[in-house]
Amino acid sequence: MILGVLKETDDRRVAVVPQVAKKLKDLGLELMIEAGAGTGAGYRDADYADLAKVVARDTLIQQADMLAVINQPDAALLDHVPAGKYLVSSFAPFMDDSVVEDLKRRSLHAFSMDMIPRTTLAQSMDVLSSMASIAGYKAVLKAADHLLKYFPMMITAAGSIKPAKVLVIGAGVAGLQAIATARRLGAVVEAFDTRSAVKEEVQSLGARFVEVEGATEDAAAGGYAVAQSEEYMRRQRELVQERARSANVIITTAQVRGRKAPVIIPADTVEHMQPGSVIVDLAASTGGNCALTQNDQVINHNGVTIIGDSDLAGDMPQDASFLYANNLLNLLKIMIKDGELALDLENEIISSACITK
Amino acid sequence: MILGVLKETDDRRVAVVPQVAKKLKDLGLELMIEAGAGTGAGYRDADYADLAKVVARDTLIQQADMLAVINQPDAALLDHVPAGKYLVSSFAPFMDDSVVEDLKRRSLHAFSMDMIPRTTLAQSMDVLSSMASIAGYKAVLKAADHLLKYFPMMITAAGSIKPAKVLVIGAGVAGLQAIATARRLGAVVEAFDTRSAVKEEVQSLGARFVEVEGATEDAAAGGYAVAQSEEYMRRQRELVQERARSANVIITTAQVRGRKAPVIIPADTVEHMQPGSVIVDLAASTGGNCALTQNDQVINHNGVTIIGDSDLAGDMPQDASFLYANNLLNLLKIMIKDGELALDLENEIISSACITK
Amino acid sequence: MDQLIQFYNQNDLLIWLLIFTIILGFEVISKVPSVLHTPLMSGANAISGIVIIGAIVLIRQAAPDDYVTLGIGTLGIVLGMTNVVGGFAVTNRMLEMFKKKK
Amino acid sequence: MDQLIQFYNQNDLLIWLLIFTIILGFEVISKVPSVLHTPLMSGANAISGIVIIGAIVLIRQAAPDDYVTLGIGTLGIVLGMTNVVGGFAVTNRMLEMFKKKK
Amino acid sequence: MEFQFFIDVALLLAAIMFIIGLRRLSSPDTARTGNLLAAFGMGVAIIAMLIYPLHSATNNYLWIAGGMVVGSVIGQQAAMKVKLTAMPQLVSLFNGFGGACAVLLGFIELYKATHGQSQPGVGELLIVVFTLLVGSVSFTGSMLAFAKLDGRVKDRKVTFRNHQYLNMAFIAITLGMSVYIAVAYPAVSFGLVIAFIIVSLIYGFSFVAPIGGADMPVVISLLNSFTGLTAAAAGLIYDNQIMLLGGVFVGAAGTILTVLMCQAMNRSLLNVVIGGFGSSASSIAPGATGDKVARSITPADAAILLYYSKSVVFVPGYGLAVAQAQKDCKELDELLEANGVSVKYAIHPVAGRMPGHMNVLLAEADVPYPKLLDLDEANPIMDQTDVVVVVGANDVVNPSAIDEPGSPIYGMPVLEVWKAKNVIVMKRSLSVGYAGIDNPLFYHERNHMLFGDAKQSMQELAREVKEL
Amino acid sequence: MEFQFFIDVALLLAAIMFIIGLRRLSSPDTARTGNLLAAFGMGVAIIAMLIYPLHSATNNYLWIAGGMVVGSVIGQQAAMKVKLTAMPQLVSLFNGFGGACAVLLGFIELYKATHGQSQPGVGELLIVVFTLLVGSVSFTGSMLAFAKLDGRVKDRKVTFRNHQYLNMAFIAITLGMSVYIAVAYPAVSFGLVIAFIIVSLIYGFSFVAPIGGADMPVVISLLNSFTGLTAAAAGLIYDNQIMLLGGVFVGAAGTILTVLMCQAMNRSLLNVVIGGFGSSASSIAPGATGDKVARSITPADAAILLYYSKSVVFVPGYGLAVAQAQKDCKELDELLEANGVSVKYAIHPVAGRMPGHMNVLLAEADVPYPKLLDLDEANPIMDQTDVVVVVGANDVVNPSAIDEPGSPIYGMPVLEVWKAKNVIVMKRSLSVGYAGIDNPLFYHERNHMLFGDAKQSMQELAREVKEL
Ligand SMILES: NC(=O)c1ccc[n+]([C@@H]2O[C@H](COP(=O)([O-])OP(=O)(O)OC[C@H]3O[C@@H](n4cnc5c(N)ncnc54)[C@H](OP(=O)(O)O)[C@@H]3O)[C@@H](O)[C@H]2O)c1
Ligand SMILES: NC(=O)c1ccc[n+]([C@@H]2O[C@H](COP(=O)([O-])OP(=O)(O)OC[C@H]3O[C@@H](n4cnc5c(N)ncnc54)[C@H](OP(=O)(O)O)[C@@H]3O)[C@@H](O)[C@H]2O)c1
Ligand SMILES: NC(=O)c1ccc[n+]([C@@H]2O[C@H](COP(=O)([O-])OP(=O)(O)OC[C@H]3O[C@@H](n4cnc5c(N)ncnc54)[C@H](O)[C@@H]3O)[C@@H](O)[C@H]2O)c1
Ligand SMILES: NC(=O)c1ccc[n+]([C@@H]2O[C@H](COP(=O)([O-])OP(=O)(O)OC[C@H]3O[C@@H](n4cnc5c(N)ncnc54)[C@H](O)[C@@H]3O)[C@@H](O)[C@H]2O)c1
Repeated sequence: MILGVLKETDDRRVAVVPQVAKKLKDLGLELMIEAGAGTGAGYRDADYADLAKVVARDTLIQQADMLAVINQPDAALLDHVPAGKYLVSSFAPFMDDSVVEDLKRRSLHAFSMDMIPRTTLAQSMDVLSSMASIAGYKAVLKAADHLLKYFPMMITAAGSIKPAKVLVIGAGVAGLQAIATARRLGAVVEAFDTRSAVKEEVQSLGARFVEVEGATEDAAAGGYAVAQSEEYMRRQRELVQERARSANVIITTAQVRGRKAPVIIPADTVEHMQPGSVIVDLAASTGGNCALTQNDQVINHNGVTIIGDSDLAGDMPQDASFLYANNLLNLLKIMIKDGELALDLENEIISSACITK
Repeated sequence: MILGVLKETDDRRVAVVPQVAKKLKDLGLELMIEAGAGTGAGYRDADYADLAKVVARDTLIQQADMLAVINQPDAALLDHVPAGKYLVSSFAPFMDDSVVEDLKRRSLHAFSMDMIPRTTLAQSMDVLSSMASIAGYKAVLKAADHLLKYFPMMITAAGSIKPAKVLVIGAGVAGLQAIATARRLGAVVEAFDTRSAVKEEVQSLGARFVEVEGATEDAAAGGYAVAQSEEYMRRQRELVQERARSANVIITTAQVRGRKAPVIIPADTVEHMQPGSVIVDLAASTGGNCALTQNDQVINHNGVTIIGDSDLAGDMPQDASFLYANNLLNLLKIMIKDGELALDLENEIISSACITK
Repeated sequence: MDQLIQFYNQNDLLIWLLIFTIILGFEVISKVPSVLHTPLMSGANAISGIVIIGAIVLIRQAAPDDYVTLGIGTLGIVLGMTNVVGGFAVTNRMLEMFKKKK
Repeated sequence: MDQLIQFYNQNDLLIWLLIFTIILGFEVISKVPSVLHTPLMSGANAISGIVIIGAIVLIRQAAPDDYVTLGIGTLGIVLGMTNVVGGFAVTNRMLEMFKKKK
Repeated sequence: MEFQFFIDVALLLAAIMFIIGLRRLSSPDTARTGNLLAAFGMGVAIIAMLIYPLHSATNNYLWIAGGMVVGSVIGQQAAMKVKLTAMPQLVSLFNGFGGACAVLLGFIELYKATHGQSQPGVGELLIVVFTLLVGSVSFTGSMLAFAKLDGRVKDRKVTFRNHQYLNMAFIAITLGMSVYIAVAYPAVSFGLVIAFIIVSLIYGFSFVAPIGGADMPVVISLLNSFTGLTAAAAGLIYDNQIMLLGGVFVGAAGTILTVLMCQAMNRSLLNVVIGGFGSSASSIAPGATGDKVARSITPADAAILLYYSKSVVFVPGYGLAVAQAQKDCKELDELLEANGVSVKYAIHPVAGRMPGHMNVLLAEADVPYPKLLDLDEANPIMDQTDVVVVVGANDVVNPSAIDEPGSPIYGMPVLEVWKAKNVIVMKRSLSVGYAGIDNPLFYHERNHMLFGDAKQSMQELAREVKEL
Repeated sequence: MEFQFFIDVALLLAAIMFIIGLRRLSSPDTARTGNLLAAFGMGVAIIAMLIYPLHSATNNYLWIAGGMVVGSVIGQQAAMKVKLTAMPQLVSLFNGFGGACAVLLGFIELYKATHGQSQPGVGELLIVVFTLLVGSVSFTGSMLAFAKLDGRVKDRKVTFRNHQYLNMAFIAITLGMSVYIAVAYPAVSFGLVIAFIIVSLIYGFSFVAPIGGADMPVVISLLNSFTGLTAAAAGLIYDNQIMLLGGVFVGAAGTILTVLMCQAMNRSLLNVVIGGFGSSASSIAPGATGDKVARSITPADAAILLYYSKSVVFVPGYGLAVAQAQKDCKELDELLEANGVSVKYAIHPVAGRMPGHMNVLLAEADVPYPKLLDLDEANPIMDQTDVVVVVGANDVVNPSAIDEPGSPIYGMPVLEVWKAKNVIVMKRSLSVGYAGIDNPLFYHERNHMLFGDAKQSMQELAREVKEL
C-alpha cells in the first residue's frame, strides 16, 4: 500500500517527517511525498530521499492509495482524487456534517484525526492535543512579543516593574500549556474554566483559578465543555470584565465542540483594558471568545492588540509536523497489517475515526 | 526651566512617562510634551494632562529650554533648534566624534546619556543597561517566535522533543538577560564572552560558559571589551562554528565600544546550521556579529532565520519608556537645583555626559 | 513493712543496680528507625537466651546419676542454645542489608 | 593484686553500679543539638553541686565548738549552695528562650 | 581466688557488651557490629559460667556439650535457611524456646521441692512460680504467634466470643495457683505443680489467640520482654548477677521497643493486646478489598530502601503536580545522589494533564535534562533498577495495559515499573486515576504503598534519609 | 528505721531525677522541665541529707541554715541579674565554687589527719588527695576561664612560651606530692598539705592559661566534669551513695558533652587543651584588620536568632546567584514561616550583575511576588525588622554610600540594613564586591558574619532551625 503525503496549502507543516517515515516503512507501507512538502517545516526533500519517492502533486494523487494531509482538503483537491482512495486528515464533521455526505458521494474513504476519542489509550494519536499544546505555548510567545511590557517582575536601578498579569480563559490542553508557559516567563497567571474539575489542574501548574460558581457540568460529554446557561454567562462576563481591567494579557481557548465558540469578552470589556494589553484568541476560527476578534488578523482596538489565530501550531511547523506525524503513525499502526489495510471496526478508535463507514 | 519631550521618529518610545513626569515637576521643572508622543508606548496625551503642557512640535522646540529625545536627533531636527538650548539624548560620540563639533557649531549644549560612566553609582541613569536588558529579553522572545521548534523539553504522547539549544555570544547586560530568559523558557543555554570575568556571572544564571582560552583582557577599559588578536578570533570562530552546528538559536550581543562589531559568525557557519534555526544579532547596527546580518531586516538564509535588530528595546515601548524616563530623571536630579540648571563639572557623571563643554 | 525495709537494707546496692539497669534498658532504645524494630527485637531476644546459664549451672551442680535433672537440663540447654545461636545468626542476616556501601 | 581482688569482692555491686552509672551518663547525653550545649553544661554543673552534701554531713557531725570545721564547712555550704541554686536558676533563664511559641 | 576474679570481670564485661551491643543495634550504621558485640558478650558469659568455680560442682560437661552442640546446629541451620520473609516467625520460635528453657528450670525446682530434695522459702517459691508462669506464657504464646505468622493458623479458628473475659479468668486462676503454691508449701503435691504448668501453658495460647496476625510483631516483642523477665527471675533463683541484670535489661529494652512498635503503628499497647481483630484492620492498606492486599510502608523503611540502593528511578505523575512536590522530589534526589545512589526520572508521555506537564514541573525544580528518560529509554533499564518511586502516577504505570486485554487502556505502552526490584507508590489512597480503572500494581508483591500527600511524604523521606 | 528507709528511697528517687532531668535537658522541647526536675531532685537530696539519721550528729543546723541562705541568695541574685551574653562566665564562676567546696572538704580531712584528729588509711588518703587536687584545678581553672570570658584577662598576658612543658611539670609535681602524702602519712606536716594545695591551685590557673578565649566553653565543660569527679570522690570520703553516683554521673555526662562540643567545633579535645592560641584564631573572623573586628556567628546561633524573631528580611546579592542558593533560601524561608516568622525579601535595584538578576533567581525558587520589596518599600521597615540576612550582597548594603562623602558610591541609595535589630551577613570572606570598596557594615556592632558559601550556610541554617 502506498501512502502519499501532500504539500499543505497555506501551512508550513507536513504530515510525515523523515524520522517517522522510517517507522512507516517498517509497517510495510510505501511512501510518496510531494516535492517541497517539508521545506516550510525545515525538512528538505533530500532528507526524505531514501525513505520516500519525491514526486509531483498530480503523480502522487494518482498513484498513492492513501493520502495524508493535515488540513481539511478543499473541493478543488477532492475533485482530483480518484474514487476509492483513502484519505487521512481532519474533516471536522462535528462542525459541518455535510462533509461526510460529500465524501461518500465521491466514494472516498476518509479517516478524520479529529474524531479520535480523547481517551487515555488514544492519546498517542490525538492531534487535537498535540496541536493545542503548541498553540497554547505559541499564544504566550505571541502575547509576550506584542505586549509593550516585560512579563517578569524586574527590580532595577531604573525602576521597579510589576509582573504582567495573564488571564487564561478555558483551561483545556491549550490553556494549560499557556498557563505553564506564562508562568515560566514570570507572569502572574489566573485561569477560568467552566469545568470545575480543571481547578486542580490549574493549581497544579501554580496558577490561580478564578471561580464562577454555578457552572453546568456534564460528565457524559466526554470531557468537552457543555453549553452554559444565560445567567451563568452573564455572571462570568462580569467577573471576566473585572479581571480584564487588571490583566495585561488575556489568552482565550474556550471552545464547545461542534458549536460556535462562546463570546466571553465583549467589546466594552476590551475598552476598559489598559492600552498596550494583548488578547490572543485561539477560538478565532469558530467565532472567537472575544467579540472583536477577527479571524487570522491582528487588530488594534483602542491600544489593545487582539490576535485572532486558531492555527498557531502552524507557526511552529517543525515540531508540529513531527508530533502530527507521530500521531498519524500511531493511528496507522492499528489500521495497517503487513503493509495492507486491516480495519477492525470493533475498535472504538477506528470506528470513530472512519467517518465514511 | 522648561523641559520639552519630543515625539520620536520611527520609535514608539517616549523620553518621559506620566509616572516620572510627576517627579520631574517635584524637581521644579516645567514640562512640555509633544502631542501624541506617548501614544505608541501606551501613554495617552490625557495621561499627561495635569503634568505637562501638551503642545505641537514647533511650539515645543521654541519654548522649551531643554529638549529630551531618546534617539540621536538628526540634522533636520537640529536645524530647527534655536542656539543655546540644552539637549539630552544619546549622541554616540564614541562612534563618530564629528557630532560634537557639529553641536558646538550650532551652540547647543548636549548631554549624551550613553556617555555616562558604567559605575555602580551611575547605574540609575545608565540607559545602555536598561535598554540592553530589554533587548536581551526581547531577543529571546523573537527567537522563540521565529524558531520552528519548542524551546522547552516535552515528553508527550506524540513523541519526545529535545530542549532547544541556545548559544549567547557576548554576556554583557543584554547577553545575561537573554540567558536568563532562555533558561526560563526551558532551553539549554551556553554562553561565550571574551572577558573571563563573566564566566561566574554566566554560571550564576545556570548556563554553561564556553571558554576560548587566551582572550586579551584590559581591566582599564572600564568593563568594556577590548579588541582581540587575530589568532584568538580564529580559534573562537572555530569553536563557535562547532557549537553553532548543534545550536537552534544564537543570540549575539558582542560589541566593542567605538568600533565595528566583531564578526563572530561567518557565512559558512550559518550554512552548517540546521534549517529552522534562528540567529538574533543585537550588534546589527554596528555591522553585526554575523556576517550575513542585514541591519533592521529579517532574512532567511538556507532555512536559517537571521534577525538583525539593535533596537529591540523600542519593541517594548511601554516599559522601555518607563525605564528611560527614570534614567533621565536620575540624571536631571544631579543637574537641576530648584528648577534651574546647576552643573557641577567636577562630578564625573556630569562631566562625562556633557559632551559640548 | 519491716521485712521490706530489711530486704532493702540488705540489698540496697542490688536494688539501685536493678533500677539503673532498667533505666539503661529504656535509654538504650530510643529513636530507633522502624526498619530496625525487627532486628532489634531479634537481637534482644537472643540476649534473653541468657537463661541458658541457668541450665548450665543446673547441670553442673546435678548429681551425675540424677537423670531427671540432667535430662531436663540438657533439653533446656538445647532450647536455650537454639535461642542464642539462632537469634544472633538470624539478626545478623537481617542486618546484611545495612552493609556500608563503597 | 590480692588487695584488688579483695576490694572487688567486697564492693562488686558498687563497682557494677558505678560502671552502669557511667554508661548512663554517656547514654543520656547523645545527639544534643549544639544550641543546648551551654544549658546542658550549666545544668550538669548545677548537679555537680551535690558536693554540698559533703559539707552538710561535715557540719552535722562536727563538735559545736570545733570552729575550724564549722567555719570551713559553712563556707563550703555557701559555695556549694551558690553553685546549686545559681546553676539551676541560670540554666532556667537560658532555657526561657525555648518556651513554646504561640 | 584470682581465677574467680577474672571470671567476675569477664561477666561484667559481658554485661557491658550487652548494653553497648543493643545500643548499637538501634542505629543502622552500627547495627551489625552491635549484634556481633552482643553475641560475643553472650559467648563470654556462657564460657565464664561453664568454668566458674561452683561449690559442689559435678560439672557433667558431656551433657552440656551435647546440648550445646545440638542447640547450636539447630539454631544456626534454621537461621541460615529461613527465607527473608519468614524471619519474624523464626524469631518468635526462638523466643518460645527461651521461654521453654525457663519453664524447664522452674519445673526442676518445683520437682525437687515437691520430691523433698529441697525446701525453698516463700520468697524463693514466688520467684520460681513467677518463672514458670511467665515462661509458659512466653513459650506457648510465641508458638501460636509463630503459627499465625506462618499462616498455619487462621485468626478466627482460635478465638472465642468475649475472649477477653476468658483471659481475665486465666489471669485470676494462674495468679491464684501461684500464690497458693508459694504459701501452702510444703503442702503442695507434684500433681498441682503439673496442673499449674498446664494451665499456664494454655493461658499462653489464649493470651495470643485474639490478637490479629498483623499485630504479631508487637506481640513477639512483648513476649520477648517476658522471656527477659523470666531470665531475670531465674537469675534470682541461681543467685546469678549476669542473668539477673541481662534479663532485666532485655526486659526493659523489650518493653520500650514494644511501645515504640505500637507507636509506629499509631496504636496503644493495650489496644493491641485486647483489641483483637477489629483494630488489626488498620494496619492493612486502606481500601484493600477482597483477597488483594496492598502492603503499606513507613517513610522510615522507604528511606532505608532508597538509601541502601544503587539506582532509583522516580516516576512522576499528575499527583506530583497536584501536591506541588517537585522541589521536594529534587531535594530527595540530591540527598540520594550525595550518597552515591544514581537517580533518574522516567517520564511517561501522557503523565499529568497536558503534554509536557512533567517537563514543566521538573524544569521548575531544575532537574537537569539528562536525568529525564522517556518511555523508550526507561523501560529497558527497569529490571536493573533497585527502587522505582512512583510519585502520584497511576494510569501510566498500570500493568493492565499490558496483560489485561479487556482493559480500556489495553495496548497503551506504560512504564513497566513492576520489573524493578522494589516499587514504592506514593499516593493518598488506593483510588483510581484519570482513566478510572483499578491498578493491579498496587497489589504487586514487590510494591509498597507510601500513603499520603506526595509533598509531605517526600519531605518525610528526605528527613529520614538525612538521619541515616 | 522506717524513717531512714524512706530517706534512702528519697535519695534513690533523687538520683533517678538527676538522670531523667539531664536526659530531658538534651532536647529543646523538654529542656526546661528537665532542669526543673534535676533541681527538684537536688532539693530532695539536700533535705534528705539534712535529716538523715547520722551517728554522733550534733547537727549545728544554724550554721548550715546560715550558709544555705547566704549561698542561695548569692546564686539566685547572680543568676537573675546577669546579662544574657554573660551567662557562660557565670556558669564558670559557679563551677569554680563547686570545686572550691570540694577543696574545703578535702582540706578539713587533711587538717584533721595532720592534727591527730583522725587516722585515715592509704586508700582514704588517696581519695582525699584526689579530691583536693582535682577540686583545686577545677576551682582556679574556672576562675581564670571566667576572667577570660569576661574580658578581664587577655590571653597573652597569662601564657609563657612552651606552656605545655610547664603544665607537664605541674602534673608531675602535684601527682608526686599526692602519692607522697598518701604513702608517707602520718609523717606528713600540715605545711606540706598547705603547699600541696597551693601548688594545685596554681596548676589550675596554668592549665587554663594557654587555652584561647574562644575555647572557654569547652574548658568549662571539662572543668565541670572534674567537679563531678571531686563530688564523687567526696562521696567516697563520706561514704555517701548519692554524692558518689551523682558525681560519677555528672562526670561521665560532662565528659561526653565536652567531646560533643569539641566535635561541633571540628576540633579534638586534646587539640583544645594543648592547642593554645594557634587554633583559637580560627574562631576570629578571617581577614579582620586593624582595630575593626567583624564578629562571626555560628549557624546554630544564627538559627536561634532567626527562629525566635518575628520578622526577617533577606537581602539577596550577587553571591546568592554565584552560590545558586536561591532554593535553599526559599526552604529556610518556608521553615521560618511555618514557625510564625514573617519573611520578606528586599531587592536592591542593582543587586547582582544584570537588571532583574535577583528577580530571575527568586522566581526560579518560586518566591511569591508579594514577598519582594524594592528599595522604597524595604528601607522604611528596616528598623522594625528583627533580623536582616544579607546573602552574598555587598555594595548594595554599604553604609558608605550614605555617610562617607568621599566614597565612590556616595549618594547611591542603599538598603539600610544596619537599622534592623540584628544583621547577619553571609559571605565567604571580608573581601569587597563589584565596586571594590570596603564595607563598614561588616564591623557594625549589630552585625554578625556567617562565613562560608551561601548555599552551604543556608543548608546549615535550615538544618539547625529544624532541630529547634
Ligand atoms: N498528558 C496529557 O496530555 C493528559 C491530558 C488529559 C488527561 N490525561 C490522562 O491523565 C492520566 C495521567 O496519568 P498519571 O499517572 O499521571 O495520573 P493519574 O492516573 O490521573 O493518577 C494520578 C494519581 O495521583 C494521585 N494524587 C493526586 N493528588 C495527589 C497528592 N497530592 N499526593 C499524592 N498523590 C496524589 C491520585 O491518587 P490518590 O487520589 O490516591 O492520591 C491519582 O491516582 C492518563 O490517564 C492520561 O491519559 C493526560
Ligand atoms: N544589577 C546590575 O545590572 C549590575 C550589572 C553589573 C554590575 N553591577 C554591580 O554589582 C554590584 C551588585 O551588588 P551586590 O551586593 O549584589 O554584589 P557585590 O557587591 O558584588 O557583592 C557580592 C558578594 O557576594 C559574595 N559572594 C560571592 N560568591 C559567594 C558565595 N558562593 N557564597 C557567599 N557569598 C558569595 C562576595 O563576597 P565573598 O567573596 O566574601 O564571598 C561578594 O562580596 C553593584 O556594585 C552593582 O553596581 C550590577
Ligand atoms: N485522555 C487524555 O489523555 C486526554 C488528552 C487530552 C485531552 N483530554 C481531555 O479532552 C478534553 C478537551 O480538551 P481540549 O483542550 O481539546 O478542550 P477544548 O479545546 O474543547 O476546550 C478548551 C477548554 O475551554 C473550556 N470552556 C468551554 N466553554 C467555556 C466557557 N464558556 N468558559 C470557560 N471555559 C470554557 C473547556 O472546559 C475546555 O477546558 C479535556 O477534558 C481534556 O482533559 C484527555
Ligand atoms: N556598574 C554597574 O552596575 C554596571 C551596570 C551595567 C553594566 N556594567 C558593565 O558595563 C560593561 C559593558 O556592558 P554592556 O552590556 O554594555 O556590554 P557591550 O554591549 O559593550 O558588550 C557586550 C558583551 O560582548 C562581549 N564581547 C565583546 N567582544 C567580544 C567577542 N569578540 N567575543 C565575545 N564576546 C565579546 C563583551 O565582553 C561584553 O560582555 C560590563 O562590564 C558590565 O558589567 C556595569
